[in-house]
Amino acid sequence: MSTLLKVEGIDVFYGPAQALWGVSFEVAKGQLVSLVGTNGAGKTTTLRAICGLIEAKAGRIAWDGREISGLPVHEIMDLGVSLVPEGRQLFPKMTVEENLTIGSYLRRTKANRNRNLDWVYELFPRLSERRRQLAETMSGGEQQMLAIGRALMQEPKFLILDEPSLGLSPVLVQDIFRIIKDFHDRGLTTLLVEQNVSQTLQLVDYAYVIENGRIIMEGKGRDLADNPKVKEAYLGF
Amino acid sequence: MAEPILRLENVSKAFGGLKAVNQVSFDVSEGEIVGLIGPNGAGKTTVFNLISGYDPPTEGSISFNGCEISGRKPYELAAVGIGRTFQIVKPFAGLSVLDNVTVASYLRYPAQRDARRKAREVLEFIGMGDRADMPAAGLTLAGRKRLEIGKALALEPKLILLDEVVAGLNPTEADQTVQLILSIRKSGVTTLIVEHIMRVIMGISHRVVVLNYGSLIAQGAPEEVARNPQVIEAYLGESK
Amino acid sequence: MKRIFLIGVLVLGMVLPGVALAQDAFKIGVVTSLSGDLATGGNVTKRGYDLWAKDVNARGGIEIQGKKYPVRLVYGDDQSQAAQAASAAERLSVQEKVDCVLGPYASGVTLAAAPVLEKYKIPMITGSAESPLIWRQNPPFKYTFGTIPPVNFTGSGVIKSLKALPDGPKTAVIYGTNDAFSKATAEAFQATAEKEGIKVLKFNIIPVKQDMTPLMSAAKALNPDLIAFGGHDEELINLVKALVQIDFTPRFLLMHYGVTEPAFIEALKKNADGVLGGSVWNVNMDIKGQIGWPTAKAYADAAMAEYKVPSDYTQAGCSAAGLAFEAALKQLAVPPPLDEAARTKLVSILEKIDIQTFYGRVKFAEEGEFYHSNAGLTPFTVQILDGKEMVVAPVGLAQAKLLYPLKPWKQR
Amino acid sequence: MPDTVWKKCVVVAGLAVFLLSFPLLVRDAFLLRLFTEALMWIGLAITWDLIAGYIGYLNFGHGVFFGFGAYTTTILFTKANLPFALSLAIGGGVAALAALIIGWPVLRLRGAYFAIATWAFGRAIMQLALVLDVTGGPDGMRLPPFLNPHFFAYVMLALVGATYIVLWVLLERAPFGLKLKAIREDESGSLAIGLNPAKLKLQALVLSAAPAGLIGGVYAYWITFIDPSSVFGDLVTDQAVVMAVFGGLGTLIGPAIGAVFFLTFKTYFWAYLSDFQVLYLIILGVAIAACVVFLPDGIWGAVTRRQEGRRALRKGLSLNQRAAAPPAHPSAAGTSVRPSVRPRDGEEE
Amino acid sequence: MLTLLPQAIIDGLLLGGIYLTVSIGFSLAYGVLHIIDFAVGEWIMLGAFLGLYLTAWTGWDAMLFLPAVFVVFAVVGWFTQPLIQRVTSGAKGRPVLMALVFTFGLALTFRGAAQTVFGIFTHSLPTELAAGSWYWELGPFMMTVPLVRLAGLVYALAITVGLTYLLKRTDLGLAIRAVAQHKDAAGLMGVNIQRTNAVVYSLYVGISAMTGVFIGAIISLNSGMGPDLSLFAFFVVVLAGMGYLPGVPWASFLLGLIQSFFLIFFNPSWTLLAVFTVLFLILLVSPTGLFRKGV
Repeated sequence: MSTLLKVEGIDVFYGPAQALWGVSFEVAKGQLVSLVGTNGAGKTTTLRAICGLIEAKAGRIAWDGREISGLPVHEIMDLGVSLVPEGRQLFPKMTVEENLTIGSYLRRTKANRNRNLDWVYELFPRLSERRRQLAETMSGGEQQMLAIGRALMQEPKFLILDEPSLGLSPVLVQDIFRIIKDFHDRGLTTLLVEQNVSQTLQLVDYAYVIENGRIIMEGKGRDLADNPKVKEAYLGF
Repeated sequence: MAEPILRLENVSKAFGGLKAVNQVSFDVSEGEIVGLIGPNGAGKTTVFNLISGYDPPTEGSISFNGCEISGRKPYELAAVGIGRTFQIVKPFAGLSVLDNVTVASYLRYPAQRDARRKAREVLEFIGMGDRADMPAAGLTLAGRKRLEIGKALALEPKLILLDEVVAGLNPTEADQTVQLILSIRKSGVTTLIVEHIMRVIMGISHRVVVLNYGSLIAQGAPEEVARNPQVIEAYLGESK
Repeated sequence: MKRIFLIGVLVLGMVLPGVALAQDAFKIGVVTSLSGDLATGGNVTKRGYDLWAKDVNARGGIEIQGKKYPVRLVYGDDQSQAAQAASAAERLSVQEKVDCVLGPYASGVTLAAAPVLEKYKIPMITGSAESPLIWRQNPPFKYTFGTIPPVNFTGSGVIKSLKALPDGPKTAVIYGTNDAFSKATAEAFQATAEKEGIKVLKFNIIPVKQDMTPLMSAAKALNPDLIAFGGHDEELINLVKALVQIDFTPRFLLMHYGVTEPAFIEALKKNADGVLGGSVWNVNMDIKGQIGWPTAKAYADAAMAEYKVPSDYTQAGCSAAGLAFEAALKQLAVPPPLDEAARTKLVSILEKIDIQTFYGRVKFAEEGEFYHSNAGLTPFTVQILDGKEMVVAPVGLAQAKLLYPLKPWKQR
Repeated sequence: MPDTVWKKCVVVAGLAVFLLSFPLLVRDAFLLRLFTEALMWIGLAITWDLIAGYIGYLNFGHGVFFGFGAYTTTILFTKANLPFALSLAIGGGVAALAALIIGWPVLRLRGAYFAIATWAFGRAIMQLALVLDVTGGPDGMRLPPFLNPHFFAYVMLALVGATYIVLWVLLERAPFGLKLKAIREDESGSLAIGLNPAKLKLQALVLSAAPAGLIGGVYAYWITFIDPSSVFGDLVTDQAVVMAVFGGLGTLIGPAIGAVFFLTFKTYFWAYLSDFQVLYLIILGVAIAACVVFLPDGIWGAVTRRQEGRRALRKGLSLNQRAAAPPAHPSAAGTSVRPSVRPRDGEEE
Repeated sequence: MLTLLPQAIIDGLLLGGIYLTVSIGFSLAYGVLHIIDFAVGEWIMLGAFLGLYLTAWTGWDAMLFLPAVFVVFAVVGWFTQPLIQRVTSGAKGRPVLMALVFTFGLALTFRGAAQTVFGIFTHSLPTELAAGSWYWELGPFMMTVPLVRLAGLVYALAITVGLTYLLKRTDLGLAIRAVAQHKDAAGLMGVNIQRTNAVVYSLYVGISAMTGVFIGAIISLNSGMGPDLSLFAFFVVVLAGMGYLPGVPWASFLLGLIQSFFLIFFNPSWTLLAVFTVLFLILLVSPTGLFRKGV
């Protein structure tokens, strides 16, 4: 399996405060990898650095062997990276359909816009029913579907999901996890960031544990799930 | 059981058409630590906002020490004896740690000198005496959360509402905060706490109130609640 | 300790006196609006004063007891603000120790500067401030003079000359913008019109820089013979454009001051033709000067050579103010610097002075509502004819026949 | 500690002696005028700063209070023939009353809306002064000249000195100042600790309006002439704003330094360099921009490293929360679990 | 006087059209870039002077130069935007303030430079439309519609409709709205934020400069005209609700109608008093603009 994304020793700062300290990890093609950790551990920051939303002061990020740190966000997206951000980050004053349409803003996906729309609607019939509704008026679960749908419109080669289960009812959480697994089965490379550690670790191929801006542990998902240290620190009960 | 210090009766809150809190009733007795739990979006913070006067309830009544308080302003409730913290911590970032607490102590100690003395006492109590002159903006998350508690304590409340004061802390910090909560309770302050980390809630609460989608689905002793199938399904979600 | 250092630096900055060079020249202060809202007019006054200074110095200066003393102008910008006018007057008096002062463009700032100059007993001649307020003060400003007669003096003459026409206006609509000068102009128009038996259908004061189309619509509905308007250059242009746009041509269109400004004709081109105004001076007048420029034409040419713009009566009035000082100083025959007694004497000389200049006669009124303003001039009516400003009344001064009614805008 | 207290006492005493003796030592009336004018602007800048720097509300109608004082004093003094001192006192009272009346509705507005509303109010009042008869309309009003520079220097000194001391005690020594700062930092959070922001803000506005009104009254008598644009015009506020921002918001010494600095520059520029008047606009523009870029806390903030200035401005100019509240701290950024789209949040917009 | 009612409405709407031209680009720039551009009046002034010089040079009708003025200033805007971008992103966390102050400095500089280069006098832009008008009489009512003002209104509405179409119906518009609503998320959609910002700013500057040609033709122009226009633009945008584009026409027309009604039916000297009082009261009643849709 070849490495798709390789993060090597990145340091990230917010103003004078350092948020990430030499974070390194990699994701191979077709893998489902997870980054777990508590609130404020640096997961979202790591993802922002990968997508070019924040600059890494040190270290490098490579995509398919090519250095991408320093590229503007839109160019990184053009490579085939898609992020479903924490808190969805939809465009609140746009309709569902507009939110999806802008997913295919990139030139390489524009031609397939209608086909992809149909596909996403098929995948999430809820969205199809509400295509004229403003995103801000939708429930949390619908918004999450929309955020995922929007990312799929980008025809990602590498899908990053940041806390997709946040704020969703348990039934919906199961749905989301099922979708993730489904994509994984189809061969989509995925990086999943979750607070819901136990369930995530059951699902993924490989996982990294991040704490206070540092990767402190890594291993196969199920191995980590059984690791008492992880349990004690993060599973709570 | 002692006379309830706080009583919610059929309290509802709607934002537009959405009912964030729906017909919730529960009591908190003097001296208790009560945990308020529920999945994200269950309405916990809204309940806090209702009790502390940030939002008026759409219907129902809230009484504190036997007096109806629904619809009263937060600063009036602070004067009556309700202190609260915020989930998203709001220190007065431009002020020093000491000033943050001092400005809260004016409620009981209008004179500058007394307020300062009280503020230092509170800082000692929450273990931040050494950081008094630091700007609040420079505190770590744990420090900020602790300062939030300090500000609420400086009001000398009878009831304190703690909104996720442990979430986001590392285990050591979390333990320190739990100790702090226990010592607050020991000093005679009734505590209503919202927390995500079940270990904390289950460990320190006398009673637990469970919300889901704005409605109260269970209340009782922690062990009891933890066995409640409705709670397990809604909250723990491990339906496998 | 940084605080002390900072304060020290600031104090030093404040206390450092203005550099005053002793020299054999008359030091004449200029308090006018070089910046701020009134900068347009203020800079016209500055041109007038500068031109005089340049001229007198080219002639070698003012001759006192056989020796010629040049003049040196010292500027104090009032920034179009009353407080700064007082401040500038005080600085020129105390630090620069000026012998006399050439005054501001507008009346508001003049009212603030005048008391300060009274206090130091420094005579001031303003070549521009036309508001009657300055001369109406009680007690009056003894040290303040003006070469331009106030608008209530000039404005009334124009209305009278229109009324005297065989088919003069019978009805009028009168507007003025809400600043001291324009309002006084409009009020002068109104008072004279009523006195002369012209029916005033509507009299309104409108905010400064207000769009006037709706106002002109209202006027059009009344269909008056005469529209009279008191305002400044920009507003005059806007008013004519509003009339053109709603296609209403009154038989007479009268404005004041601004029509004589070159920008008025330049901006409106053929639509400026036929517009009437009141004035006391223009380039084409046949006037002989005893002091300074020999004729109005000579002055206009000199101004054109210097500034590349045609001169108007404000600028001319300012140059004439300089000439008045020149004549009075010569008569005073005291070499600079002037002490308080000399300056007081200068005032009594000014009160008596009666000279002929390129601008016309300068003779300050000694009493009454026009106290210390120039009573030597005959106000006249001008009309823009073929892009030129021509005197059309009274008969004695007229260079052309008053053309009326106004040619409809659409036929131009 | 006692050592610095002693030093401070020396500085304050020295300053007091300097201020009190300056009018006596200086014979030059123009310098006295500058001295008086500097004091006046210090007074206007610190009273503006009370609202801006301490609570974070940018009041672009501060000049209204100045104008209310000036006109009330003038009308009572010249038309009702009241003694000047009494006219002045009533003028200050009217300004305070105006603040009380408009304060309640206006202080509910936030950020740019507050700024615009106060500006609109100022403009409306200026128009009112232009159309009323009692104010003399555009002709303005004259007061009998009483051109005693020492009198005005000392009156202004007494007035601004007293204002400074009162504000210093209230803002830096008494609980009031800390309460206002708490409101500036987090208005909604301040409710929870028992503060009533509406009441405190109104008190502060009245406290800022009354001295401004008194200063306006003294100004009128000093300059001997007022008209709507000179006392109600944007310039009064704008100049106070520039001085306060330049000197450093949220402190009392900052605006005072800014006032002296700005006025000195301005006076000397116009006195000796007015041939380059075009440069003035450019210098001013560049200086303001550079000040905010390089000295966001003003001169005083840069010296003392106090950051009140930028905090106050950030709040006062916040047009929407997104633009105004960036993640200030990594952990805070991480904890923010608030989704950008909130299905249940109906309280805003 | 009631016979003037239709005329008052027409005059008000036409005047509103002028305010609309002044504010629409400004509102767009604020809505997307989150900057209050104090230089809006100066852009208008500079556009008007370019129009003046072009007409003086060629002797043609001012209206013919609208595209040229737009193109020139769109290019200027394109190159100015990165400068503003750099200033605003230089110091973290204060973009609004930095932009405000920077554009304020820019405005002062433009004005100072214009006074030196163009002088202080008032000018007018020549156009054949200026003399034209339509006139009707309907019973007791008479109405005059000045063509040049009508052209101004049509221009304003065309710009409004054009911008609305751009924003609602094109991919570029989608990208612009995305940047306005959520910058980071827009980047994640592959939108080149920097370029989108530059496009918006250059559109805004181009539109404002074209507006200058209309204002110069309808009213007049001089180097000091900027601040008043900026204030009115600000006024309209606040009344509309900051960042709420659909509110701008209504706020503009309201402003125009207040003026025409006061000038025709009430005491004209109270016109501006009424205007500012209305703004003040509306903000008190509805703190985020007429439609409560401002941010």
